Amino acid sequence: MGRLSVDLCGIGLDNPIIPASGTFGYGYEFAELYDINMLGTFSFKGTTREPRFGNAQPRIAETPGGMLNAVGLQNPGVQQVISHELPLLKKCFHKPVMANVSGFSIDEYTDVCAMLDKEEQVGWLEVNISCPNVHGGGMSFGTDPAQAAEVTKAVKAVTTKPVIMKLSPNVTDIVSIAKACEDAGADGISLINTLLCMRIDLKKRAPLLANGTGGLSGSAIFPLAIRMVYQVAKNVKIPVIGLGGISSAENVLEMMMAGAACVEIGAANLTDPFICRDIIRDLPAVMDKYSIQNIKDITGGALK
Amino acid sequence: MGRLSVDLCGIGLDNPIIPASGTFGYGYEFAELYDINMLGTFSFKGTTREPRFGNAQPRIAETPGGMLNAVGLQNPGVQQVISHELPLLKKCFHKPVMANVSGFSIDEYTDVCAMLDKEEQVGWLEVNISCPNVHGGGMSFGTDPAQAAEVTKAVKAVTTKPVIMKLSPNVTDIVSIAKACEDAGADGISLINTLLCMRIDLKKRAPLLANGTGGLSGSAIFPLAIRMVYQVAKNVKIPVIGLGGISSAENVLEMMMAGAACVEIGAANLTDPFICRDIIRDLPAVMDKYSIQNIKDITGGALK
Amino acid sequence: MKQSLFEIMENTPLTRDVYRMKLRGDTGDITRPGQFVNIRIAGLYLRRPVSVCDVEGDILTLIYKAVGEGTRKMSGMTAGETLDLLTGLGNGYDLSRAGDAPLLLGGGVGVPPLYLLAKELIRAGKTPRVILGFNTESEVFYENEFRALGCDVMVTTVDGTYGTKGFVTGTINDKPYTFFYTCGPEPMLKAVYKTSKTSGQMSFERRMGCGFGACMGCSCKTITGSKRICREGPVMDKEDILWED
Amino acid sequence: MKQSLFEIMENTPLTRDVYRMKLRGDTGDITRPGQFVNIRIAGLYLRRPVSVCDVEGDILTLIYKAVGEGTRKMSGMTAGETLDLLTGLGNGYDLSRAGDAPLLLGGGVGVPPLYLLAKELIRAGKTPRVILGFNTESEVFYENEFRALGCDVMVTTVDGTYGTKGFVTGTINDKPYTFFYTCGPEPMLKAVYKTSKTSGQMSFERRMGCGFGACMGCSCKTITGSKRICREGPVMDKEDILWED
Ligand SMILES: Cc1cc2nc3c(=O)[nH]c(=O)nc-3n(C[C@H](O)[C@H](O)[C@H](O)COP(=O)(O)OP(=O)(O)OC[C@H]3O[C@@H](n4cnc5c(N)ncnc54)[C@H](O)[C@@H]3O)c2cc1C
Ligand SMILES: Cc1cc2nc3c(=O)[nH]c(=O)nc-3n(C[C@H](O)[C@H](O)[C@H](O)COP(=O)(O)OP(=O)(O)OC[C@H]3O[C@@H](n4cnc5c(N)ncnc54)[C@H](O)[C@@H]3O)c2cc1C
Ligand SMILES: Cc1cc2nc3c(=O)[nH]c(=O)nc-3n(C[C@H](O)[C@H](O)[C@H](O)COP(=O)(O)O)c2cc1C
Ligand SMILES: Cc1cc2nc3c(=O)[nH]c(=O)nc-3n(C[C@H](O)[C@H](O)[C@H](O)COP(=O)(O)O)c2cc1C
Ligand code: FES
Ligand code: FES
Repeated sequence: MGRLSVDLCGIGLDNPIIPASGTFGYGYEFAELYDINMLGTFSFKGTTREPRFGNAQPRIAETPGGMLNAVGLQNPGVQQVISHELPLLKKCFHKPVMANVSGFSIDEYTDVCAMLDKEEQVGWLEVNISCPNVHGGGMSFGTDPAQAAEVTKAVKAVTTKPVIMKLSPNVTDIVSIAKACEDAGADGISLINTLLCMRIDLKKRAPLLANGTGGLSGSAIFPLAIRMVYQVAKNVKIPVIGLGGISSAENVLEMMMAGAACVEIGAANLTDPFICRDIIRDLPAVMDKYSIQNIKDITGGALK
Repeated sequence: MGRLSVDLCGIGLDNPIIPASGTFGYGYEFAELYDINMLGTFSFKGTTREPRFGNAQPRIAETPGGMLNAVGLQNPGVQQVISHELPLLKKCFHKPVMANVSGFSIDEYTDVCAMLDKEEQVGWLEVNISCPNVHGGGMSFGTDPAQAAEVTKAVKAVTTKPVIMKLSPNVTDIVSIAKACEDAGADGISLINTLLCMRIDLKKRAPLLANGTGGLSGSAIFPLAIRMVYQVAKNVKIPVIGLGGISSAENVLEMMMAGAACVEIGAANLTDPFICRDIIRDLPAVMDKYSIQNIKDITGGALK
Repeated sequence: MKQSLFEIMENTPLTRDVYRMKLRGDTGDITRPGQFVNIRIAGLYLRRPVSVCDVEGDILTLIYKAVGEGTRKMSGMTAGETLDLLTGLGNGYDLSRAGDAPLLLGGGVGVPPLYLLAKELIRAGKTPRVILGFNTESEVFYENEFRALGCDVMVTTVDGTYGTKGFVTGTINDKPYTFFYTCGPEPMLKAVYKTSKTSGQMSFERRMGCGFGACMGCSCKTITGSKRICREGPVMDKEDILWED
Repeated sequence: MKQSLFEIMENTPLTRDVYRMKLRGDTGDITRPGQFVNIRIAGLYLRRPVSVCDVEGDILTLIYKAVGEGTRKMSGMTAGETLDLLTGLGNGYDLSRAGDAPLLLGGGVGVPPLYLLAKELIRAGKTPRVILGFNTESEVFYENEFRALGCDVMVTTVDGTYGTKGFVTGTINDKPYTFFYTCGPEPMLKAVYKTSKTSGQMSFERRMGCGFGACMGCSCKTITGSKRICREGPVMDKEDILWED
């Protein structure tokens, strides 16, 4: 047990660094760059029941200190993930992995989770509830406590693995959503997903992204993530994974002091593919600077 | 009527550039730097019934691409504003000015608005509803459509000047708030106010701001403001003032294409005191680049 | 793929807004013409993708047009400054399909990647015919450089102020060719697709999140399924292309 | 207040992490010792406030400690680079209150603004006594510069490795003085407030949004009401101070 080790829902992690879903594929592209077994774990690309191509082009835009994406959950579908991606993943990564699941109906969530539940390497299910509920009026599951609780309960019923509910920041009251998930049996909470934003193409006088809006990630959302993690950690007992704009060892400490048991790193992997390796390398020296012996001791250190 | 002129609730502006409340004082500090009569107008510091010192120190923090403030509505109170600040303002600014009003109860809003209604130089009342309702459970007036409508109605009853409701971005559904204000009689909508965020001091292991959370402004929130202005402009008929992270002539055009009739500029004044003057100077050339003859024609150009 | 620092050796304008930048660094991962690098620019979040125009030992040549914030910042950089590059990105052109008489069609800043391609084809004993298309005389660049390699070069301008008037596709079938390689704006690629009489490869552009296959930002639909422009592309076989509109 | 570009002439370390930067530019708005400038640093949103240490013609001297991102970036800058400065900020020290025997008390990077103050006092025919406090020998700077002005200089270090062991307040009342001027960390200011036997002026630091009075970010409560450290300060009269905790 090193200085960096932490626990996430009963599974030990060598360190709190977890590449975030949608920015690390199924790991094998990054395994060409460095030994990804140094990571705590990683969360693979959001998986749906059917294969999805995702949204039309363009899907990416730059913003001050961040980027918008409207990829639209492109993925090969859960069957192909199990038959094709997980075997490739297994070759380069030998720890429990986090399976990120998306859905547009309760049924889709439970179908996908039930299938991934059978996969030995899956350590945790991370359930992304920022998609619109196509059977429930199109409002995102993650913007209503009752719907968030419903997804949580349904998923818990089909798996014995720890269930981490991933929350959207596009809400008035993040604490009420987190508490609803906790009360419905969630084993953990991860936040934040991207912030709904837009850019406009001045030449075309139309939204830059084909989809109109896109999700903001990157440094710009870091202070928003800190606020939400702080508020949620103060009000729930289950572990919180903090993410949003992390790009340095200092950011990791700040997120953990705000209440995170561990952190995920998203967009920063895209602009600096070695960022997770470098943060793991930098952590001990930065911890020394702030007189931190074991990183797990700082979780929630700033909560009053 | 120049290429830059626009209309705001029946009052003509020479150009769409309006320094935002809380970043331009009562104008006279900036009047030492340049002739502020070149501005469309400006919105003066948020005014409450009683004088307020505001929050404890520190009140300011830096974030990637932006800043947090937790000034806490420091102002000398409406009586002092009328007796002391407005006469000073009048000496250096000769156009209708926008009066920004805050309150912690409906009564406070109506008292302040009724008093400012009598001031000849006040052209518009901009009603900031992001403060918590101390008589209504502490939830911000701006996060609930019914409360937002109540403030609007109450204020409309005590003034004949155009009432612009200034919305907070910390909500799940900005359109429902905007529509509630419109239905309650608002003459215009301005958005966005700051996004609730936090930074943590690694040395102290505590929130950096004495107040805990603070409001994010600056470039980082520009794409959030664009999204919200776009959504609101699509769904209301009254004029929308767009603000949040604007710092260039290009940003002004983008905000107007998203649906804004004119724009406010906040934090950018703090880091570059000449920014509004420079944007007004730059606009014609940038408009030429995008083949824009009259700026008012582009309002809502990107709405489909 | 490698991430490493390159030192700017030279950064000179070729036309009013097209610049050539020569950089020194670790070019080891650049294996094929048509690949690209992804450049970090201080103050901007995303990297900027630019095609490899030439590699000689540890000297990398890029040609870029200043169109927006990133490329404008690049145009102001001077020798001695360093840039953080991801190198060895993308599939690149497949030289083995060239046949005896390859045809290269470049439009505007689609011209640069064809230079290294032409060089490699000549090294392989072939003499490519090259058609370079521009809008107007003042925008023409690299005609002489292609000629110096020994290519059969023709220039077209839309307004006829230089070379042959018209688009590159106007003269594409004037002489026989065995295979074509092209890079340029999408309308040009479409025109080449329609007019060309042989098989060929075309290089595409997409807004990119990462440039190395991690984000699915650049996906496009093809006959054989979804592909990432940054990884399975930017070079696509004519037969595989599915025009989306 | 003015906004203008200054050119860095020199940027040299005085100790391990304290640097002196000399800049050339329009110093016309700097009228009093104790004023400060606000520096834009590429990549950071807010400017960074730093006291004026000296002005001679168009040469401005700043002394700053590399403590965080901004000051670390400054420490890596080299001669020839330019910086965007707001100048002429803050009220500055009031020389007219000095009396015959002014005492200057500086702690750490509170020392710099006292240099120009000492110079002006000497120009006005007074010989200030100066006590400079540091933690340890390796952190001491500017002792000789004050001596060269003709001041009566004493150095204290907390650990006693140089000069007199202890805090500046330990020796404050060793000799009589007519008025004191001080700048340093807040605990030191408090100690001076308590130990000093005359009236005086103290310079404060606050996190600033603008630095010129527009944002109310830097307000503090005083005996005579709310004041902005950036505008009615940073120099406050001893009599006006209200300690908040
Ligand atoms: C594989 C590939 C190879 C390229 N090779 C070259 C080359 O050799 N020479 C050259 O001049 N240009 C090339 N481009 C285009 C070049 O990447 C863009 O011109 C550049 O990114 C514009 O950046 P900017 O900051 O100046 O513009 P901005 O408009 O400010 O950029 C905003 C965002 O949009 C993206 N973007 C804008 N235009 C394009 C575009 N045409 N393609 C992809 N992304 C874009 C930027 O990367 C950035 O993320 C290539 C693009 C790709 C995808
Ligand atoms: C009127 C005034 C005069 C000053 N004069 C000097 C001087 O002559 N020499 C010197 O070394 N330092 C001086 N300081 C302190 C100096 O401003 C800070 O050390 C500097 O802003 C730190 O910036 P950073 O980016 O390195 O640190 P960070 O910690 O990365 O800065 C983060 C934010 O906090 C602010 N901040 C951090 N520390 C301070 C502080 N102590 N005071 C005010 N804001 C702070 C920064 O400005 C920035 O907005 C002065 C401060 C004030 C208010
Ligand atoms: C290109 C891209 C694709 C993403 N795809 C997913 C996804 O499939 N599932 C999910 O839960 N989150 C997805 N996200 C959100 C990230 O996992 C993360 O929550 C968000 O980007 C904020 O963190 P960051 O600022 O570190 O990127 C995606 C983000 C990006 C940038
Ligand atoms: C220091 C500061 C003080 C502010 N005070 C007020 C205020 O009194 N009333 C108000 O409606 N908005 C206030 N705001 C919000 C701004 O007017 C504006 O809505 C917000 O900062 C977003 O715009 P920007 O990114 O251009 O700053 C304040 C903002 C800042 C930075
Ligand atoms: S740009 Fe990220 S996958 Fe192609
Ligand atoms: S820092 Fe803005 S008023 Fe002082």
